[in-house]
Amino acid sequence: MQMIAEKIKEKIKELTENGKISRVMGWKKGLYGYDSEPFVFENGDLRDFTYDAFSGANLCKYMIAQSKNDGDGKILVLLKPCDTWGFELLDKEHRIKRENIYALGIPCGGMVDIEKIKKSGVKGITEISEKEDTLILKTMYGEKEVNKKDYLLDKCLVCSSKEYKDCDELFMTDLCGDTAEYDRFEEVEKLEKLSSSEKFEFWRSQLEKCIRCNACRNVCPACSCVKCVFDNDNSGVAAKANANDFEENLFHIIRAFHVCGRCVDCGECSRVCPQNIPLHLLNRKYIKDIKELYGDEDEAALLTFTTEDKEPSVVYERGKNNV
Amino acid sequence: MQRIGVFVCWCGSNIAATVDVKKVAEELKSEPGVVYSADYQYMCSENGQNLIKSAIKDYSLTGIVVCSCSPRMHEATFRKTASEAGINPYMVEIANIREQCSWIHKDMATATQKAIILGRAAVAKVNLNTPLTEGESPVVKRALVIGGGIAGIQTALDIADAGYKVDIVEKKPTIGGKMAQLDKTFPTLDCAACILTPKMVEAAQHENITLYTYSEVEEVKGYVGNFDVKIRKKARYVNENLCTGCGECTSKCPSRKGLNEFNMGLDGRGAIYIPFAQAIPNVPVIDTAQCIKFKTGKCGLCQMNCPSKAVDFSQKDEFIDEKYGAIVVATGFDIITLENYEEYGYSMYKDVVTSLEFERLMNAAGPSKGHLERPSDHKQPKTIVFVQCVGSRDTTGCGKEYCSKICCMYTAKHAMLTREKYPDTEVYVFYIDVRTPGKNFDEFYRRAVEQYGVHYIKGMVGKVYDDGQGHLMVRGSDLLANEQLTIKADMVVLAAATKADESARKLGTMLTASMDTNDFFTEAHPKLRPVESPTAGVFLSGFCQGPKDIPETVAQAGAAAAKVIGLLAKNKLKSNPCVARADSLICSGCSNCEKVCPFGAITYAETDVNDGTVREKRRVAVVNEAVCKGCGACTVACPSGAMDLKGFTNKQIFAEVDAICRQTGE
Amino acid sequence: MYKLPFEEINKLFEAVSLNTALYVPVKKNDTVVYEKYSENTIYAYDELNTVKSAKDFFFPQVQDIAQFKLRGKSIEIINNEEDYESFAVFGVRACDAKSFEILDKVFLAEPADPYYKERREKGVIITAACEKPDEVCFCTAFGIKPWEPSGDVSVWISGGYIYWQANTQKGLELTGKIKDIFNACEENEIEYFKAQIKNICGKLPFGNLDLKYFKETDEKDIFSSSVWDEIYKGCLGCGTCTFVCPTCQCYDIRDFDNGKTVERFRCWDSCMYSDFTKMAHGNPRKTQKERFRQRFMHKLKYFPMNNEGIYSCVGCGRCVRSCPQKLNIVKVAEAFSHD
Amino acid sequence: MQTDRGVTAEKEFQPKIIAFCCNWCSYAGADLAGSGRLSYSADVKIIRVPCSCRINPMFILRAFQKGADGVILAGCHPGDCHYSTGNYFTRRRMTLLFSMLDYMGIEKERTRVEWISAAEGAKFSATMNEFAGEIKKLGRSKRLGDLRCR
Repeated sequence: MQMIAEKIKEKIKELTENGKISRVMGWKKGLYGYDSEPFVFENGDLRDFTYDAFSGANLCKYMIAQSKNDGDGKILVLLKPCDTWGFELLDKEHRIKRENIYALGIPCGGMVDIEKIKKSGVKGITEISEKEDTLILKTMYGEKEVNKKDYLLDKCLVCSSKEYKDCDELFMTDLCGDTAEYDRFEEVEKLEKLSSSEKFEFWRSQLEKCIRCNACRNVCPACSCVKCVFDNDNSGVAAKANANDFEENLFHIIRAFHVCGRCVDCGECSRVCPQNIPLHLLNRKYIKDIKELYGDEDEAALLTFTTEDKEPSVVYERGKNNV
Repeated sequence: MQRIGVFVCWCGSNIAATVDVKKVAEELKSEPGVVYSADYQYMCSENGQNLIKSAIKDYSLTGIVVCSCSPRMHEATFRKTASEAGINPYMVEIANIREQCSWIHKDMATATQKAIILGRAAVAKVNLNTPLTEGESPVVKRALVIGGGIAGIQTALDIADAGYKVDIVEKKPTIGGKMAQLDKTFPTLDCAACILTPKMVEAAQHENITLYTYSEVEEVKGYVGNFDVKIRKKARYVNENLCTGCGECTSKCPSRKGLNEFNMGLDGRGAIYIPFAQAIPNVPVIDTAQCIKFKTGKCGLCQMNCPSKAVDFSQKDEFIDEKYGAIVVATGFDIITLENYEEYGYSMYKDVVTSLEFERLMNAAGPSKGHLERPSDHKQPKTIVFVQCVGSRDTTGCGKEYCSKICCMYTAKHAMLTREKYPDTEVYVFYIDVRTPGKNFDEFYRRAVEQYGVHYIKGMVGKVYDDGQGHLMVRGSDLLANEQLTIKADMVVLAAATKADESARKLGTMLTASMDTNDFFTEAHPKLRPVESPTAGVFLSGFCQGPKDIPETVAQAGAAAAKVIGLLAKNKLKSNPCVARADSLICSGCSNCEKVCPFGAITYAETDVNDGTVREKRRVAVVNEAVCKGCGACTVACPSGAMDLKGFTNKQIFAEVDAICRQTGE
Repeated sequence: MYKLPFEEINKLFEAVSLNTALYVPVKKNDTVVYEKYSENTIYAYDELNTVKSAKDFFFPQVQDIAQFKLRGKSIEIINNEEDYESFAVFGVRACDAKSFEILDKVFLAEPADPYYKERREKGVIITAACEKPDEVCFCTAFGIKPWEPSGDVSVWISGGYIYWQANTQKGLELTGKIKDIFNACEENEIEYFKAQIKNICGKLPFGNLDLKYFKETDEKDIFSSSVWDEIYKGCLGCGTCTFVCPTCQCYDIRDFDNGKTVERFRCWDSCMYSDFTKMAHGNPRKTQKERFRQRFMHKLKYFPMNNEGIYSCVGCGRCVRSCPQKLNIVKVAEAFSHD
Repeated sequence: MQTDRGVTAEKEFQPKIIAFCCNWCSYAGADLAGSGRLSYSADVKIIRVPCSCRINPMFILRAFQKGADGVILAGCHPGDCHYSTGNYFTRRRMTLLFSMLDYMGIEKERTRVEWISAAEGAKFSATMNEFAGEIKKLGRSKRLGDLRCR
C-alpha cells in the first residue's frame, strides 16, 4: 500500500506539473492510523496524503461540489473500482461537471473495517502500520498484529468486480486484489426465505436503531438531490427525527425506492451507519429483484419498461412458499 | 385560507334516496375552510347552478365542492358555473356521491357516512387548489409531410386542398415511393402507375405543396403548433430550375455500372440518372460514388452535353429552416434483407428473387419490358414456386414476429398474373396460412386457386438448391398431404417480410414520437386515435405505423390529413392546465423525468436559481406546457419531488388520503 | 462505600429495579444501547460507551409538547404535562455525567425547560469508572476524571467486585433502599484501581488536547481563520456527530396532524443540516463550511464565552468514532493548534 | 376476552381501504359499476388520479400511516393507457415497491394493482369486494401504521 501511495503521489505531481489538474481529492492521514479522511489537496501540497487500508470512503460524491466552478481548473479524484460506479451515475445524471474532473482509477485490494478490529477486542489503538497483509497495531495496552484480510469491510467481502467506469486514466490497476468471499445476494436470499413476521421482526429490530442522522443518505452517490424530500418542509414527509416506527420504515422504504435501479451497491450506506444497520440489504434486494424480473438493461429499471413486464402479482406468487 | 362552499345534490331521488343529503351538508359545514353548505334537488339544473353562483357572490367563496354525480358527467358544467360567477374554474372539486355511493349502497347510514367522507376528501383537496389557467399557443398554418410515397402524397393533397401549405420531404430523388415500383394492384388488377402518377403530378403542381426531394429532416425542435424543422436538401449536382428533364445527360454518361435501384438492381443505370420515366421532379441526380468526374476529376460529359447548362458539380447540400404547425410521418416500409434465410438460396441463385423484384420483372417498364424471364439466362420460366412468410411471423429471432399483411394478396396477384400471361407456366405457392380479410380479397384468392389453377401448398420450404442443370430444386413439406415434396422449378419468388423504413428510428427520436420494438410508430391510442402519435402535433400516415395495403394506407393518409386540418384550422391551441411543473429550486437536473415522459415535454435549461441560501446556475427541468398531457409519470420518477402535477399535486393527494383515513365519530 | 461480587450484579439490578425503573447498557443488534432492565438483561460492562449518549434520558430525541384539538371551528390547546416515572441509569461514564452539567446550563437556566427539569429531578445517575479508556477518549482534556466519575452514585468494577459509592442525596436515598444486598468495604480498597486508570489516562493520545488557541484567540479571528476553508471539505453534512454527542442541545419544533389532533413535538436538530437556521428569507449559513464552523465554534468558543470558560465538549470520543468520513473535534483542535 | 354482549363486544372491524383510480379507465369503470348498481364494499373510497403512473409510493405509505388497512391501485390495461405508457411504469414501480414491502415483512395482501377498463364495471365491483373481503380477513393493519393516528 505504501508503495502504491507513493506512486500515486508521483503521478499526481506529474499531472500537476503538466497543468492537467489543479487540485486533488484524496485521503489525508488521520490521528490514529485508521481514520484517514477525504481531503482536497491544493497548490501541489501533498502533506499527509495517504492511500492505505483505511481509505474506504468513496470520494465520488464530493465531485458535485468540487466540479461546479469552471474557473477552478480540473480536480483529480482518486477512485477505487466500486467508487467509479457511483461516479458514472453522477455523470449520467448530470450531477457533476465531468469536464472539470480528472478521474484516476486506482488499485484496490480491499479496505479494512476498523470497527471490526475494535469489536474483536482491540482497544486503544494509537498507530497502525502496514506490512503487506499484516496490520501492526500500536495500542495503549500493547502491540498487536492482525491479518488485514480478516477485517475487511463487508462491502469488500462481496466485491462483485474490479471493473472501472468513466475514468480518464487507470493507474496501476492490475494490482487489484480479489477479496470476494461470498455471493452478494446470499444475505438477501436468507432474508427472503424468512416468514413474513420473521422478516418484520428482523427489520424492526434493525430500523429501530436508526437515529435519523442521514449519514446513509448523505454519503450515497445515488442520493444526490439538491433537496431531499425528507428535508423539504413542503413535501409533506419532511422529518428531522423518527417520531415512531412508521417514520423509521418510511424513511428507509422511500430511500430504497428512490435509489432503486440507480443504486450501484457501493456499500457506503452500511459502512457509515453509526448504528450498524445493514442498509445495503434493502438496496441489494432491489438489485436482485431487478436482475430476476427484468434482466440486464442499460437504463435504470424504473425509467424504462417492456410491454411484457411481470405483473405486480408476481410478488404474491413468489411469496407463496413462505407465509 | 380558502372560503369553501359545499353543494350537495339530491339528483332527484338518485342520491337523496340513500344518502341523507341534509346530514352530509351539515357535517361538511364544520370542515376546515367551509363557510357555506347547501343541498338542492338538481344542482346541475339552471336553478341549482344559480344557487351556486349566488352563494359564491354572497359568501365570497374562493372554492367550491359539489357532492353529486361523477365528475366525468358534470365537472365541466360546474367549472363553467364557477367561472361565470367569477372564480377560477379549477377551484371546483366534485365528490362523486352517486356512482360511488348512493347507487351502490342500500343502507342509508352507510351511504351517508361514506358520502361525508368523500365530501371531506374533496374539501381537503380544494383547500389546496390554486387557480389554473389554460395555456394558449399560436398555430403555424403549415404542415410537414415526411415521406413522398402514396401515404405522404395523399395526406399532402388532402391538407393542401383544404387550403393549407404543405411541404413534402422525400429522401429519394423522386416521390412515388414503393407504389411506383408496383405493376398491378390487388384485388382489382389496375395498373399502379396509372393511378399513382396522376397524384404525383397533382402534388407537384399543387399551389399549396412544396416538394423537397432528395432531402432529409435534420432536426426537429418545438412542439405542437410550433415546430422548427431543419431540412437538408442534398446536392443533386443538377440545377432544378434550369433542368428541362430532356435526359440528354443520362444517355451520354459513360459509366453504366450503377445498379438501377428502381428496378431492384436488376439492370444498370448511369452515374447521372432519372430513377424512372415518370419521376417527379423529372430532374436527374448524380451518384457521386459512381461518377467518373467525382472520382477522377476527368469526364464531365454530362455537363458538356447539357443544353441548358444545368449540371453543376460544385453544388452543395442546402439547409432549409421552416416552421410547421403539424408533422405527418409517412416514412413507409422496406423489405428485410435475406441473409438470415440462406436455405432459400437468395444470395446464391440469381433466379431466386424477392416479390418486389418479381414485380419489376412483370412490369412493362421494367428491365425486361414486361416479359417474364429468369434473371440468369433470360429464359421464360416454366415452373415458378412462390414462398410466403419469408421472415414474417417468425419467432426464431431471424425475422419479424408480425404478419406483413400484404404478402398473401400480392402473391395471389403474382400467381394469377403469371398464369394469365403464361398459361403454360406451373405456379406453386407455399404458405403457412392464407390471410385474406378485406373487400373482395378472398374472392380474389379463390379465383387464383379455382380459376387460374395455382397450386397452393400448406407448408414451408426447407431448402432450395441447384440440380446442376439450371433448375432450382425446392424441397418442402405439404402439411395437408403430410408428405415431403421436391419441386423442380425455374424460378423461386420469396415474399420477404416487410419492415419499417430504416430512417424511421432516427426520425422517431427527433420527433420524440414513441415507437414499438419493430420501429413502427406507436399511435396515441390503438383504437380511438390510430392516426395520431402520442406526441402532440405528430400524425401517422401509412405503413410507418404498421403493415398496410394501399387502400388502408390511403384511408389512413386521409384520416391523418383530417386531423392535421383540424389542428391547423385553430388559431390558438388551448392546453390542459393540469400539467407538470418543475420547481427549479429543488430540481437536480438528473433527467429521470425526461426519460419517462411519453410526450417529450421535458427539456433542460441552465437556469439561475436562488432559494435564499444557494444562488447558482444549474441545469433544471423545464416543462413545455403545450406538449405535456398531465399524466404525472414524471412526478414519481422525480425523487426530490421537484416535479409536481398541477391540479393533482402531491399535497392535494396527501390531503385526500388524510381526509379519507381520518378518524370518524369524534 | 459498599461492594458486591461482580457475578451478582443482577442482584443489584434487581434490587434497584424494585425501587425505580432501571436502564442498563446492553449490546443489541450490533450496537450498544440503554435498555430497561429485565431479568434477561446482560450488562455490557466491557463496552466503554453506548453509541448514542445518555442525554436521551433527559432530552429525548422526540418529545411531545402540546396538542391542538379541532372542535368544529375552534381550537383547543392541551399542554403535554408529563408525569414521568422515576428512573435510574446505570453505567454512565464520567464524560456523560459531566455532559449533564453542561446541558443543565442550557435547559435549567431561567426559564427552565419543564420537560428536562422534570426528568432531571426524577433520574438517578449511577456512573461507572472506565476500566479501559479508548484512544478516542480525551475527557481528561476537560478536567474529567474517569477514575472518579461524578453522578448520584459511582461504581467501580475491579477484582471481581463491584464497588458502590453514593455521592448525592438522591444517591444516598437509593443506597438506603438496597444496601442489604451489599457487603461492607473499606474506602481505600479501590485506590489502586483508580491509580491504574489514572495511569492509563496518561497514555491517551489526546488526553492533553491543546485548546489554548481557542481559549486565547478572539472569536472573530477564529471565525475568519482560513483553516476552516480546508478542514470542512470531507464533511457530508449528516447529523451523526450531533446525534451521538452528549452535549449537543439543539432542537426543532414540528407539528404532526394525526387526523384527530395536531401534535406539537420537539426533536433533535443538527447544525450540520442544510436547513438548520433556515428562516423566511433563506439561510444565513449558506455553505457546509459555515455549518461545520458553527458546530466547533459553539463547542469550543461561544459556549465557554458564555459559561465561565466551560467547553461544550466532554471528550467522550463518540464523534471521533462515528463520523462516517472521520472528521472530528480533535482534528479541528489539532488543526488550529498547529496553525 | 369476555363475550358477554354489551359489555366488551367490540365494534365490527371496518377496514379503511383506498382505491387510487386512473381517470380514463378505472374511474370510468367505477362509474359503470355505479350506473349498473353493482354494489361493492362501502369501506372502499376512491381517489381519482389522471393516470396510475401518478401514484407515488409515498401516497401508499401515507395511507397506511394514517390508518388505511389496504390500498389498491387501478389503471388501464397495459397497452391501453390513455397516455400510452403510463401504466407500464406503474407496473414496474409497484412490483418493486410491493416486493420491498413483502421483504420487510409487511403483509403483501394489503397492496394490490388491478387493471380495470372503462367497460369493466362488473370487474371493478367484484375486485373491490374481493379486496375488501381479504382486508377484512387480515384485520387491522399494524405493521405499517403510525401509533399517533390510532
